[in-house]
Amino acid sequence: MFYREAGDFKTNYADDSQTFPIAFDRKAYYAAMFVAFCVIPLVINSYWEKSVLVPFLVWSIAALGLNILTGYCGQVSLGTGGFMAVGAFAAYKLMTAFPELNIFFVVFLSGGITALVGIAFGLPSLRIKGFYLAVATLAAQFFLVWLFNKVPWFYNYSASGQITAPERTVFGVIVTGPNAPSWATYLFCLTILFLLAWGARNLTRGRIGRSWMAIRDMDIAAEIIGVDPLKAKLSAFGVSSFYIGVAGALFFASYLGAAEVTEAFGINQSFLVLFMIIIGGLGSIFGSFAGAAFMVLMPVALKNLLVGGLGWPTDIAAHLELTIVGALIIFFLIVEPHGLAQLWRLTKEKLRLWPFPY
Amino acid sequence: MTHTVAEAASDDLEYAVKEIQHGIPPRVIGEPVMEMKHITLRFGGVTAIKDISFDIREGEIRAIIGPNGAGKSSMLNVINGFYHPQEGEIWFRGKKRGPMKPHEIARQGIARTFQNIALFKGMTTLDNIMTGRMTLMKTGMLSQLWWWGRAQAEEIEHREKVERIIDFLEIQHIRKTPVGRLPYGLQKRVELGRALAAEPKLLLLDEPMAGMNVEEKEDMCRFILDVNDEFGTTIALIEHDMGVVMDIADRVVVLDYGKKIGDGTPDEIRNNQEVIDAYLGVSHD
Amino acid sequence: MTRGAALDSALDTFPKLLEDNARRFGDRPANREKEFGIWQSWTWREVRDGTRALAMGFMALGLEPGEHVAIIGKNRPKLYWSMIASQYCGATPVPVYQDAVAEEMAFVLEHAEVVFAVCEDQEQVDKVLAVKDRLPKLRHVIYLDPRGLRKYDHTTLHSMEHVERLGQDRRAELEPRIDAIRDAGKGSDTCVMLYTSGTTGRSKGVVLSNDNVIVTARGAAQFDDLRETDSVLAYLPMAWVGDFVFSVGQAYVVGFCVSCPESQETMMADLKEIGPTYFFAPPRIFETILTNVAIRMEDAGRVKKWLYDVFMAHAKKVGPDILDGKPVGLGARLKYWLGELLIYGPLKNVLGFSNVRVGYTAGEAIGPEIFQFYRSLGINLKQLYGQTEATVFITIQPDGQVRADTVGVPGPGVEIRIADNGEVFYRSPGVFQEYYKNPESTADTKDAEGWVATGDAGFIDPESGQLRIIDRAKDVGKMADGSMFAPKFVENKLKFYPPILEAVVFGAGRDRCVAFINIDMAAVGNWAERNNIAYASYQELAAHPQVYAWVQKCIEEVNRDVAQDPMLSGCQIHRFLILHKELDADDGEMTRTRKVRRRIVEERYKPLIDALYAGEPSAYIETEVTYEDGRKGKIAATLELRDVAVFERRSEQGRDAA
Amino acid sequence: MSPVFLNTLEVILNGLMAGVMYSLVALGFVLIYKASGIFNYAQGVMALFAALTLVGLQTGQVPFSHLINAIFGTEVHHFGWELPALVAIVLTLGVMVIFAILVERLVLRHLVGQEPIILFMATIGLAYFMEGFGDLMWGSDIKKLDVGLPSGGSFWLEDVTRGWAAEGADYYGMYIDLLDVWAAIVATILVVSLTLFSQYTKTGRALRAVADDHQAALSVGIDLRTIWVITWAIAGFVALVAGVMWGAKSGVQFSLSLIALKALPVLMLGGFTSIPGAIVGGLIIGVGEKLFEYAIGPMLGGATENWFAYVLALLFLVFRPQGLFGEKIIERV
Repeated sequence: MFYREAGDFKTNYADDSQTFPIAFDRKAYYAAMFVAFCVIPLVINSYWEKSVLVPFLVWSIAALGLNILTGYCGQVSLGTGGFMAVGAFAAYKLMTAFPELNIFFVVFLSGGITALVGIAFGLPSLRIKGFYLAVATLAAQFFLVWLFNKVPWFYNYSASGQITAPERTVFGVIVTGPNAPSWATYLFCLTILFLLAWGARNLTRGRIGRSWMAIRDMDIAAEIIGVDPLKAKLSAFGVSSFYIGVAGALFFASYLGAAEVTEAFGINQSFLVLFMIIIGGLGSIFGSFAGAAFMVLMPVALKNLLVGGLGWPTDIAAHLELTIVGALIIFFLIVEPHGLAQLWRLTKEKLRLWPFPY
Repeated sequence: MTHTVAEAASDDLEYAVKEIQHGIPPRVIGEPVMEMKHITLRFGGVTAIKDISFDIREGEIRAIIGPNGAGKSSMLNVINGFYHPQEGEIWFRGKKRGPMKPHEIARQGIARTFQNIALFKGMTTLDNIMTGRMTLMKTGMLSQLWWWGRAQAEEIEHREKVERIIDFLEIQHIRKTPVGRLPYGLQKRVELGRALAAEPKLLLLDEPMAGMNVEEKEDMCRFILDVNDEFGTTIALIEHDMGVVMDIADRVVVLDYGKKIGDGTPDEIRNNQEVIDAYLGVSHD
Repeated sequence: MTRGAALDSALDTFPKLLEDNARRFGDRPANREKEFGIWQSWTWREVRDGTRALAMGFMALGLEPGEHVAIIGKNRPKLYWSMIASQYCGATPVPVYQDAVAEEMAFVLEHAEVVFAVCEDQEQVDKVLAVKDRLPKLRHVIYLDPRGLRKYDHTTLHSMEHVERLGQDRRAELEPRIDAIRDAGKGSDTCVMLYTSGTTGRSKGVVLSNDNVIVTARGAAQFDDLRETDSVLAYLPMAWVGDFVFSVGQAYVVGFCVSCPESQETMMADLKEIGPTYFFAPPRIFETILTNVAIRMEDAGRVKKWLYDVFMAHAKKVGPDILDGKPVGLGARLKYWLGELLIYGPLKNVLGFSNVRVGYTAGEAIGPEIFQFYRSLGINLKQLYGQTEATVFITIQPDGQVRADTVGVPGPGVEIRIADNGEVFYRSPGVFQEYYKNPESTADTKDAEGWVATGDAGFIDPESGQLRIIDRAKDVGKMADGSMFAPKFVENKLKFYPPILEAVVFGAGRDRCVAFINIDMAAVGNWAERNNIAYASYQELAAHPQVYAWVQKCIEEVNRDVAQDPMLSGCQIHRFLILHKELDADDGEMTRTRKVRRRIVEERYKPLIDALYAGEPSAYIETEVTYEDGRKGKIAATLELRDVAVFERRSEQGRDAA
Repeated sequence: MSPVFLNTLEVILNGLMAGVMYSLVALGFVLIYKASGIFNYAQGVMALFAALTLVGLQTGQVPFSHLINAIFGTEVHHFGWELPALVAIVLTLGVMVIFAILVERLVLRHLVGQEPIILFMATIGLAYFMEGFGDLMWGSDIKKLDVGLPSGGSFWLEDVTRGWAAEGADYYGMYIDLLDVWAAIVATILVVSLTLFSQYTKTGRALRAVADDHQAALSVGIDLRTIWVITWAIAGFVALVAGVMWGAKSGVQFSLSLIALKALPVLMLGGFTSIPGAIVGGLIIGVGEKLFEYAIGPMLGGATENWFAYVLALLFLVFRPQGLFGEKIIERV
């Protein structure tokens, strides 16, 4: 309905394969970016930061990461929580060992370390496929959490076994720990998310992305036409873990401020991220965002409704919330197994063809 | 303005040499590109291929035929390295081939299609064919991440080549359609496109006409001949439809129960008593 | 915008215009073509260089001034360049209908004595080579797309690239020669030769001079204020005068961009992508589009359909007035604006008409419903009246004075005269030079003072001052009782009904009229699907009783309408049948531009006509058909013949203006 | 015999007992996977739910009492009666059958033909739902489950084995929980009866037919939906048994649902489709993790049971991707 595409044609391949080939979409994207970068920081408050925006940003990064591995490369992983823990602990060790190191480097180095760990745990994927692999990734989840729990070096021998984020600044503004202003943590996470999302888009539209998708869609044929499964799978594990590691570092440093490994990075987080990409849409960058938004917003909304609105005890609300989340997930899978991204695509198609039905 | 017709004709002679360059030389069948020597392949106790030797020459269309279960598909899988024979030697372009993974063999210039279409269902026609050029693309992870510059330039360079193939196969209208939604005949064509995209030295086609109606078969035959003709690609194909094979192949190998029972031009095969018997034996098939 | 008059007069040939455009609009796009997934583009400078390179190649192959070059293929930039390249050599391009069967094409190539044939692809090369024996003057065949041509004998066959290379190799010698020919070129030189498809007999080669084309094109461009920022989609046959005048004449005079679609099948998609600002289509295409809109909207959800109905009804009421700048109430305007947002805008977008500033339809009468539909959407669709012999333009409708039943006022420099028998005559700068090698026909058509007979009967509408066309002059006949018989008038009315694609009405010299109907496969097929009517073929669908009933209803409505016309009330249809096959150009029943060849239809289906007049309930017919590949076959059918109600004139009700 | 040897023996025995429990849960997975190709993550939660229901029925709890109290401001908790264990078990079984029917009606039926991962995710959704639903229904406090099985260490075994150690050694005898022994016995009975069921009854043969080839099973007139209901009901029964055993041992609480995670490596080892695989795999994992924890655990800070089973299964699969009982896979194109 809103699309006016006549005359919006492509005269070269660069234009033809751009991320938003339709001018209208491009404008909408710029507008969204303007709001995200220039408007929200001005109006953000602590509640929105802590319960909606920053968790959304951080989970989006994690969802992007898992979507690369599962959605694009077809390797189901249940080790997301463990890999986030690697990112968080790497960030903690780096921050405490090298206080001078810029926080951006810390975050990206943490991602790098997680990538190496991810590649190591991805090695079995060369022999194991499908659910066997999914279960195998649980080994990473349990082993890593156990490791960070049992080896005091990781939490600098603190008595509680907790790690606490020291304050680090960007251009003199605190962005980590409990004293960081809302807008600063928000902008910090947003910037990193923006860069990573852009990178994810680039990786998935080119040679590497196609090698992932080929492995996903038909691994034997992919190998026969020249895709090296070793490189494809390990690069997916590496890149995916990098994203998840960064998410873990931000989750710890900017969002929680302090973390205890079994609580913050348990298996439930693995499932949470998996839900995000399934509900959002496998193999879709947009889906990662949509799924993260859905899974972050829905509990907040339910809680507001049940506890704030109806005044129920929190434990009953929590149980009801679990029930509703479970039911909604099933409902979603039945109604649109390809997720919100597909729903969005269909809606867009409808709008483009408006007033025609097809 | 005194340039006459006669002069124009002599100009033609003058440009005769160039003419040959621009018109393309007639099809020449050259030396063997691939030689299979005494190949034996076993699965556990079952012998799928027994002591088979034959060669494939540069520029020819070579057919491997035989009834179901004759070992044709296994043979193709041996050629592209998916199965490793227990005995025998494989020579490719004058060199004996050592143990190699399928993707390494693809890199050497062997591409193939599959009997039960093996397209990447979640990707578009364009992406499927682009994936066929995987072996020819080089940019690394960091360039890809940055995109602008090398990665994009490479992408565009290969897109241009792929678009030629799309044009050649007349599948422009489905360029951006996910292949899962395409009808069978078009999927077969896309798969041929994916194999062609690799610019192979040897193209293997596994029952390219299986499950097609007469019209689609005719189309596919035309494309196979055109590929061989326009690009000079060496083609080895498996078919159990004798009729089609006899029309388009230069030479034919006949397998039966894992053994070679005939090898020669279509005419020779037609008159080969052993082949006739084998086919009569399965004529109810 | 065109240049000053003084400059204009210096730019009197296409090579000169091209070089001037390359200087003035150097980096502006001149041609686009959808190929390999994107719109390949050429700037004016590139077009100039490409055209000159081709010209040198042609010259290297020995093309002489005054010779004829056939251009055969779909609309493609390089084929357009070949036309101008021929002119650079002093030769004349002869575009040929590419879908012509070998025999027709052979006649044109032979008659025009072409020396070169520039073909799009193997298919066209094959057609030319097939009749090579009959073309003793043909020296070279040049092709654009090399696919499948590798194994051909290349002694007189060349790829376009090769031709360019030949020219390039002798550039130093040839460049001055083409420049010299260009400089020597005059407005009175022959520009192009176009074969009319002609509703009767063999086609004739209409010779047009540079002045004919350039002066008319310039006049019409000024009339509609065309600018270099405009763009058109070239999708109509290159051999048709309209395409030459729009896509070459006006494009060169104004400097706008001409885009070529990827293929016939993707035309609508390409139209949407390009979104032209200047659009031309015969009524048939507008009709098809409207039919498609109706069919697609049938499947729309309830809300959408309701919105569509509400706003289209409103558009019908006020749309044309708003377009013509007439006063419209604020409420209606607001509602129209809302409609633009919700329905008209999206609809125009999906159809590719969002940017159309000037749209034309011509060639045949367009249904008032169809015409108003587009105008009510806010598309400035107008009518013009023209023919090949006039270099298209005879009359044009000015902005703001558009009507469905007239064809406009005389174009710039055109004079109109109506003869006593009602035939329309004109005299204009676009009047053709001659019919090639056919002085008798030339003399028959054009008199010594330059007046040309159009062959159409018409009159000047006293109310609007615009020309109104009734029918072909020779088709307007008398019935047995001496009353007026105008079959085209009735046929056009019939054709505006969705199930009817073509209609042929007979009745000259008879006491009453009967009709043959061709149903519209798209509309009727869709209707059949909707009503669960199974059918396997056109023939089966055409014979279906419900289809008959539907068509009968349409004809009765037309009869009721015709009955109101005092002059033509005798033209009501008394009986009809639905033909078992579509009238087809391959069978000679229609022209390539899809006009019915009445006489041939009459001859072929004589038994049917006799049966209709004899009052029989059914009739058997066997006809020979020609398939696309040239094979011939026979189809036979027994057709139902039906009676239709006829009406008396109701005196109390005035005749409908449409 | 040295105490070390005896201790090792004890560890192995305990491992076997634990292994039997793992097998039991794994069995539930295998049954469903074979019949419907669904990797049922909710198996553990089903055990929790069954155990909660059993306790609730046994003690006469009012279902949804917390929710009712929150909405209506009432104070209801118990009906005031208690049910005998056997009756409660039968009733719970009925609940599980109803549950199986609902799952088929509301979930599976609508997901026919979807990708395995989608089905897997649906069972995770199901797990979330049941977890919340069970808590809503019966409350989330830790409950004691007692169906009358003996528990506590076996003094007899302690006495007997104490004498085996070398004279003067610091050894007090072998400790084995009677409940574990009972659990092992019940599990064994269950496995044997399931095997008999699938071999010798018509329904059982239909189940196997479906597992081998869905299409073929359909074509001979087996109703797939009924089969699903039956398998889910059986899985519910298996879950109930597992829930009872585990619940009796360590109380009915959320962590009970985590036994599903214990069963996963067993599946990897034994294969998703093999019943003997599930049994042998369970035993291997049970013994393996206990031994590892006993021998190497202390050096690593303990609690290695959390991950050992996974790493073992992982390493095993890397070297033998077809699992314990699978045949070598010949890939085809």
